Amino acid sequence: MRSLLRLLPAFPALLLAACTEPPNNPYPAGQSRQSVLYSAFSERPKHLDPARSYSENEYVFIGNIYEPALQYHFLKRPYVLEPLTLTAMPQVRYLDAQGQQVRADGPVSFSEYELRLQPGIRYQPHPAFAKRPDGRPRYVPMDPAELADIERFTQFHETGTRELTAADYAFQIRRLADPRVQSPLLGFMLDYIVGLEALSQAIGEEAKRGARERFIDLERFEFPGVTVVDRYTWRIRIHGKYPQFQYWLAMPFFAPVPREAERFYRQPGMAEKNFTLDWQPVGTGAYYLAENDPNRVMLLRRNPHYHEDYFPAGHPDAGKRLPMVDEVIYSLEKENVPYWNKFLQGYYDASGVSSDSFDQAIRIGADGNPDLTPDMRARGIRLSTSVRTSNWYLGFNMLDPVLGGLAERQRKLRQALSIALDFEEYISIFLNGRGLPGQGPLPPGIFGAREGKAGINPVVYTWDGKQARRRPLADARRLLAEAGYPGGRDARTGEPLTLYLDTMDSGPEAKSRLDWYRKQFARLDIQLVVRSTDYNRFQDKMRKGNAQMFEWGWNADYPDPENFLFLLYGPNRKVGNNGENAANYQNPAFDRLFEQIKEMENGPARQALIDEMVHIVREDAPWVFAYYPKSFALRHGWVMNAEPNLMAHNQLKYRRVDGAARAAYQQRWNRPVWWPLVLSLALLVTAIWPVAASYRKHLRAAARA
Amino acid sequence: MSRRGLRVEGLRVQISQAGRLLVPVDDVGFAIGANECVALLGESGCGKSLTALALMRLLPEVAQVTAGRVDLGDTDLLGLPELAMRGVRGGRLAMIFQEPMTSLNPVMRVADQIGEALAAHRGLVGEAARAEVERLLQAVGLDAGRQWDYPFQLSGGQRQRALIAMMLAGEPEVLIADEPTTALDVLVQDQILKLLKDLQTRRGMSLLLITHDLDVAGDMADRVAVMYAGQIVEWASRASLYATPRHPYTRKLFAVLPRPERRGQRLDSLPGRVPAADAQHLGCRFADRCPEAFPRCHGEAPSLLQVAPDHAVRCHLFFPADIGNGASARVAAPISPPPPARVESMQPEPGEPGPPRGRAADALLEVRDLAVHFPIRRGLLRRVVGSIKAVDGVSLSIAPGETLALVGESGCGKTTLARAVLRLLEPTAGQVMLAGRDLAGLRGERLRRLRREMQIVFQDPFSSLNPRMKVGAILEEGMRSLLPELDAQARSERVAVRLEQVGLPADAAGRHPHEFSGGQRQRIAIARALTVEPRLLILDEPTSALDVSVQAQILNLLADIQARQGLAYLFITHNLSVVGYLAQRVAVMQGGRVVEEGRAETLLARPRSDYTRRLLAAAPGHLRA
Amino acid sequence: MKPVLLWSDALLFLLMAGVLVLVWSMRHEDWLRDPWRHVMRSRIGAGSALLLVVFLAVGLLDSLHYRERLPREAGPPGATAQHSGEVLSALDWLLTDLRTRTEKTYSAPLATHLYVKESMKGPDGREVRDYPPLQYPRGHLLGTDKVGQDVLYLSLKSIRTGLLIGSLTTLVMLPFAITLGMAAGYFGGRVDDLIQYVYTTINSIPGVLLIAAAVLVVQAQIEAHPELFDTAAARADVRLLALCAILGITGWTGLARLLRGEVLKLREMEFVQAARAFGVGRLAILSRHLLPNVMHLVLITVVIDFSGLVLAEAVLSYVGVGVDPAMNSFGNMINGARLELAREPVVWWQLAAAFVFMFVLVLAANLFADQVRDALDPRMERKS
Amino acid sequence: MLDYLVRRLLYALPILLGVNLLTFALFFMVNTPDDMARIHLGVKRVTPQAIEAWKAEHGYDRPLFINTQATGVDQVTDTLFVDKSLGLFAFDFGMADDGRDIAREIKTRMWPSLAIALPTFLVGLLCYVSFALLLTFFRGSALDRGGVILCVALMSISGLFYVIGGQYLMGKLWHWFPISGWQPGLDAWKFLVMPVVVGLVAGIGDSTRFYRALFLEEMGKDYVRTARAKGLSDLRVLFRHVLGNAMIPILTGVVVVIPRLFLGSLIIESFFGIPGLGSYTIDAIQAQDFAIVRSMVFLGSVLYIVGLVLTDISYTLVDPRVRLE
Repeated sequence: MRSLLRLLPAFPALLLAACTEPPNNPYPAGQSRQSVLYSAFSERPKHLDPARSYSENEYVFIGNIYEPALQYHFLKRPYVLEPLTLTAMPQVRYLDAQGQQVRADGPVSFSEYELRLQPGIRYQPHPAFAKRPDGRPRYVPMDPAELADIERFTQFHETGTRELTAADYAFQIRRLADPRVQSPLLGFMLDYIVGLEALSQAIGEEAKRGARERFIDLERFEFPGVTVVDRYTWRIRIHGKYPQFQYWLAMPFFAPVPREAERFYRQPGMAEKNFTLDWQPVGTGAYYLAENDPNRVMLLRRNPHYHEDYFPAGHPDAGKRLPMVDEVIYSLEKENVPYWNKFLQGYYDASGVSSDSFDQAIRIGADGNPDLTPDMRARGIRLSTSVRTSNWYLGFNMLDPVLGGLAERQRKLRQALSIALDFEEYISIFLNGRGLPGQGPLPPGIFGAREGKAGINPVVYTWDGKQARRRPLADARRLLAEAGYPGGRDARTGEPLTLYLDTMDSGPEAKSRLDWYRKQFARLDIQLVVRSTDYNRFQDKMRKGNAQMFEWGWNADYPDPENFLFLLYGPNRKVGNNGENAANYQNPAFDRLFEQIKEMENGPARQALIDEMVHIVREDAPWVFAYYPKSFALRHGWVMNAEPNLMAHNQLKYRRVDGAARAAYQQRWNRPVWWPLVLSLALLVTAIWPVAASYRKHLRAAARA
Repeated sequence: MSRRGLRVEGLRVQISQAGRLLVPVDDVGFAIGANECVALLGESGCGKSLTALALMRLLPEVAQVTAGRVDLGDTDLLGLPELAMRGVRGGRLAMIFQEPMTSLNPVMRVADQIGEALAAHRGLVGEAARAEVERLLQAVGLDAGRQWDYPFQLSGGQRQRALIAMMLAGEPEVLIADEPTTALDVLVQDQILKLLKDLQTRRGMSLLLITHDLDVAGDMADRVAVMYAGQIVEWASRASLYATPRHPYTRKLFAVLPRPERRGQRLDSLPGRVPAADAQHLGCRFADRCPEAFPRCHGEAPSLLQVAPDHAVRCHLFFPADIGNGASARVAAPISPPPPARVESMQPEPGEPGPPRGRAADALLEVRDLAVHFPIRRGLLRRVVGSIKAVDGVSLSIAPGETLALVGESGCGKTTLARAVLRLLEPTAGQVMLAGRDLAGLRGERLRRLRREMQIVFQDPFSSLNPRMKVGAILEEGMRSLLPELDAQARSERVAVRLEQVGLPADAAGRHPHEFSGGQRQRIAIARALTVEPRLLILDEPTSALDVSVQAQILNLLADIQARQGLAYLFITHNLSVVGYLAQRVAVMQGGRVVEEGRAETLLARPRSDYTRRLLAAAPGHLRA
Repeated sequence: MKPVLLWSDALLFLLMAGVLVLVWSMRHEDWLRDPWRHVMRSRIGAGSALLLVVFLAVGLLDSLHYRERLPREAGPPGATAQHSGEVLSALDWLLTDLRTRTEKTYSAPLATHLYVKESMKGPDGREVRDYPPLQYPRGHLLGTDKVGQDVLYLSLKSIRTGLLIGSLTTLVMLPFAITLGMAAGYFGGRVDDLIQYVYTTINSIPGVLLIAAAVLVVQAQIEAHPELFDTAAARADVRLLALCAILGITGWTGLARLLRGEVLKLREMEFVQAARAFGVGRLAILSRHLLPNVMHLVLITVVIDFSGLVLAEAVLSYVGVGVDPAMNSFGNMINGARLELAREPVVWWQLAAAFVFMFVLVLAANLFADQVRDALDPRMERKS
Repeated sequence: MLDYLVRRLLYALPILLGVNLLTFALFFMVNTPDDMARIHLGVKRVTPQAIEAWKAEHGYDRPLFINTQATGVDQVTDTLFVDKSLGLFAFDFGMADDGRDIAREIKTRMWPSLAIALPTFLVGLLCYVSFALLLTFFRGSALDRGGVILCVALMSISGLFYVIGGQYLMGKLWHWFPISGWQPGLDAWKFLVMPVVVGLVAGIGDSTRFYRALFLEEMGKDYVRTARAKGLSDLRVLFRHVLGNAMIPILTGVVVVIPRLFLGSLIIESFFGIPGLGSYTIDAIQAQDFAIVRSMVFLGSVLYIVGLVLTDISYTLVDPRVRLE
């Protein structure tokens, strides 16, 4: 009792604080007013080293810190590349085996890209560049005593900068080959960049002799693949013709990394304190990583030495000096329930739309396309929708005896299932309409994907004049019967057909999705057994090929049809070659066409070949083309220039924010409700009174009954 | 000067529990003058403790006082509000309890516990309090240094002294002592009783002594009130009560006491059990068990009548004589203790030449230099640094059919010796010869067969029988283990015989131990021991947990068995009067050694060792004998 | 129809049979019979016992599994009778209409319309987005979940999981606790040290980690040979049994320590010394004298642990190491419901249903446990 | 005292060894080093060489317990078990498999966990003991019966409901506190109050019942009767005598928990987005980062043993009869 009384005086103080700032504002007082962007990340970024990082949630950061040679134009659709740190797009020269220049359609064995750098681009302030008065690097070699009492990276007080040079770009390509960096792209680029394999072996040998983490001067090694012509020019030589190589140049793999940084980080004692390039990036981009705590917050601050960069033409903000926002704060938000609530309270500037919060945010307008609900509109929130350049499919294991192989029986079974799985219903229940039913392997917005009547998959849909109509269930039953399973029972043995779906999804959503699949197969009286496992077992099954049906998807690395069709290219088989062709689909005709379009430029010729390939795949139906996801993004009124650009990752510099509007919104939508607190206190006090009364009666009582 | 002392009239306490209405204290009245000691005498379950708690108003929640009046001096205690009563409790009216080992707060120093009382009643704190505490400790015979000790560092006697000091802090007019020495040894008991007597006289305090021991009451009290089943059945001055006890129950209490002079005779016994607290009583509560009961006793409840200036009795045998002439009119059958029934073939009278007492030749049990040492381990490697010598070189022997009493205070090693003889624990040295065969070397099956020869009966009837087994199964366990040749039928026959032999109904085999009284359970324990027809029975304080009347029944039973089956007894006890009555030879133990051994009569009359002399002197009631 | 006996069904019926046999053999032992009569006499005791019996009935009904025979004419003539892959239970048969009358997605309790707007043809043929009418208006007492299944049906099916976890775990835990606990108490010395070493080691590993690691191990084994479990129900069943076994193996230390302390006290009691004086063997003493005198502790712990285990299942399912996601359980319901609470307008009935059912089950168990503890408490016995 | 501590240390070694053995066995029955490599590389194009390189770099290329190729003593020492657990005994946890230093991670993430666990523990203990004393003081009254029924009801509700309900009411509806998140330093209190209140309410039922049973048992003891016979007031008897003696059983359950407080609570931290140690180990298990799992389980066991030793020592403070020999 007495302990509760002691807590009472604390409550008035709390009430006072509420008037000025909404009590539930998670950020320091007054910060909402400044030029700051609030966003969140759900998964801890594991690697920020441009050579090693290859996942979406890490590109959000290094995309804005590092500046590769090229970038996607912010406004143009379909996506097109433009120079970022170059004076002009790279020139390509084709050479024959002896290194003599030849014409594009001649016997090309090498292609050489020459890139010229803009002068005057400088790095972010970083201790690696700090110099002592006599010019020697301040922190190299690192005095162990000084390092001992440095706990956080920001305690390296002295920083410096340096102009970006071509050697930095060359140095990064050499780092790709360093086995200690374990770059995921190394295996892929070995076939293209000349001499990369030899370089990798050489560095590997050197690394074995002596401490693995010590500094090795990569520039000592002989490496024909990349030559630095002069301070601002360098050439990259690759085997054969590979037009898509320029897309790779726009990715962080080919961003510049200064030699001083490698020298600075690879010193003894640095790794134990997490001072490594993998955790503390150094780049020339618009922002640098000011605070790096992967369990709580990642803070990007404006790079004071950022080169002149202006908003592209054709937009109200054209000509403005970039970047326009001082700081971007990413808070860790593991669960999407709190994320959505905080977005509505104005503590996050933008948010996706989960299937649970869909009805609250989106309603379908009269014209049939999605629009904001009145509640959202009242809050001044804006919606932007875009079809993502990725696809999602239900794959059949082509090596499976029951439904694999190109034979007639299995093909008809797969076609029957393609018709029976009603992905329109799936999209409306689980994605709330945010997706287009899949017609083929290429999502819209990628060269070669056709729209409207020409784009439908005749095996599954018919065109009723205005839109694609899924074929009736009867067609599926007929195909099933022709496949030898009339009414879902094996014609010969009468056994019910049982198919197995392998999945690794065990989250809260899993139960309802798996029940839905069972319901779909039941429409053809086919028993579906779902085998849900963890990530490892699922990968094992896929590698050994003993999964029967599985769900998979692919996000485009770059906007080229090759990046999707290679998923069905025979030699890329999962079983045996551990490639990305998960269905182990092998169709010689398809493979021959793929090798042709791989090196063609976009044009009508390439379009014709792609149409033929898509037709083959639709007939063989190794996949049920489920859907192409559409992404809905919501953002508050005070955030400008946040149009979705799925390819580019350096969009932060184009954002603009109105702090005052945000603070006002927060104030309006977070008025605290105090009556429950007052009520509970009152209840507490009234409860004390009877207790005291009965005690007093006890004291006065005499012994006689 | 306000009248001093305590007056209680018509006190009635009621307990309502699980639908049943119990009246453990009914119409109790007595008075204690200043500087007077009154003893409230009664067997367990007669309501004496509850009466004391009622006076202190410390009854448990389920009980309340429903009638009666209690006046401390001129204060009506029952009418006081709880707050005021708190001032009286521990102040003018104080109380000490039976279990000194658990009555002190184990985690507080003695000085603090006494200081609390001083602060509560005399407002003494700090230095003044410390001085007063030292004075109080001196008054109760504890040296001042003891005040900083914790209770676990004091012996039983010292704790009782500390408790007394605590209660004296409030300078009480009346001190209630609820069986203060029952849990103590004879020597310590004597000191505590002398201390109470001395305090009472020096401080002019009234003392209400609650006890079940006639001798203690005899030593201490000026007047004695005898309670039975919640009522005072007789009160009188000590002289008058001990000279001419009038109420049949009181007379029975005297008759059942084992005395050396009654050796060889059967003790008078009191059949039946104390009536349950919720029983409805029409007539006299003792009627069912009273040898002189007649119809009126059952029909009409007698009231407490003054039959002499210093004697009152609640019994229809007496008429209220006018106080003047002091004679008490008697009615109907004269009451005289029944002639001592001869026990048929009791073992030979003392003094008669019994079978030649060969020392070793035909001794049933021969113990030579038996020693049991418990190692004390200390330090990191648990090295042995010393040992507690519980039994340190004991030699004794028992002839067939003979009873050897083993006497000594608690902690002298008598129970350890018994356990060592029975090989329930391994002796460190020495030999145990049973009927000529040395037990030391035996192991496993050969040891098990010898176990048939000797058995044991324990002290606490409540923990010596497995509560979860039926009596029949308990009795059969011995036979099933040691007489495997018997089949189920033979075993159940033997069970019936044994039950009949110890005076229990045959249907007892089907019931569980908790349905029997303490006395009946001890009979079951004896029956269990007899099922395997042992030749030696070790009795570890078999009667000290029982009321006197029940103790008599057990002693008679043991005497009959020994007479009929010629069993030898190793009778362990600290009660010298029982030794005098039952044992032929006595061995006195102290600190793990036998300090004196010899025939019972000679040893009790002319003890040779100083320790035995002090033991005999301390035994209550010997002054009057 | 072809009856199917899952492992958990067999064990549950084995446990029920065991309890009945125990009660039958103990009916004469009044030291056992009186306390139960005492429990039944009190209002709370009888009420909670009745509730538990109702839950048990639902659980047992749900444990009689069978597979429906497929209609003959669907298959080709002459083929042997075939049975559907889906395993149903007697409870399913009883609640057939609840099970089959599913909706498209969420619907509020006793609602007439779906809870979610759908784009459909309006009366004038125009595309309009409104609440479509339910197929079974007012047919769902507690509404439907995301995939349209009836929440009342899901709750009733979850009872069996809760009961199984509560009871089978004790079936695994008891032998460990009793043998090791009593051995440590009675034999002492090296045996005591060894047993104490084992349970200190098990206790020192944080609980959830041990269970999580063990469940993952079992999952790996289930994956390693899928041929053993043909139906989805069998796979979920084995994972449930594994969870019970793991909870049992890691949960016995509390009761073991309790029994060790009690046996240390009982060993010095005189009726045990008397038995030793008769040369009765150590095992006989343990079984005849010590075990009956600790049974009250075992019974009390079993009943108290039951409610603890039902609550633990919910937490484990949240962490992802609980029962199979496809199996109906309170944990899975709460897990799913958590997301629904974030919706606007909020979907509250699945969370409410899980809360009410679980609260009533655990409250009944706790109240019953209190009555049993008071009835079996030895101190009470001494007074009678 | 020193003898006691040294002996407890010697007892702790076999236990820690046992714990280590169990962790290795359980972990490597589920995941093979190849799986671990694949998860950590976790990218689209994983080549077999990359897996071998990762395993070599992190030392998982050696056999688990017995190395058949090596000879003599190497058979036992040149194994994964010895290599990975020697460092533990020197509390050198080394690098996690995903490259971050474990000790640093623990040091930074323990403060938020402690910031929630400690107040919940202390305020909780204070409230539960006070509430139990209140019920004991009015034992048998209507308040006591009502209190007991309330406790049984609160005890029957799963912890998850308290967290979900608390977050929904205090965070979403009444806007009192930020729903989730964390700020270091002083203004962390805004993120602390809700989880602590939820933790408190969740624990009321169970703990109060336990403490009430303890106090009622002490009330029946002889020394309480003596204290009342001395004329002390009910409050003094309750606080000075009953509470003094009840501290021994209370400490038994309470002290052993203290060292593990900074390991945080899994549920509270994941629901309220607190960057504590609560989910560190479970995430490591799911991400199959073995370096973290072995370190955290080892740390958990050491803390449990420290807890046991602290409990013994706390006895000597409360109970004069207990001496550490």
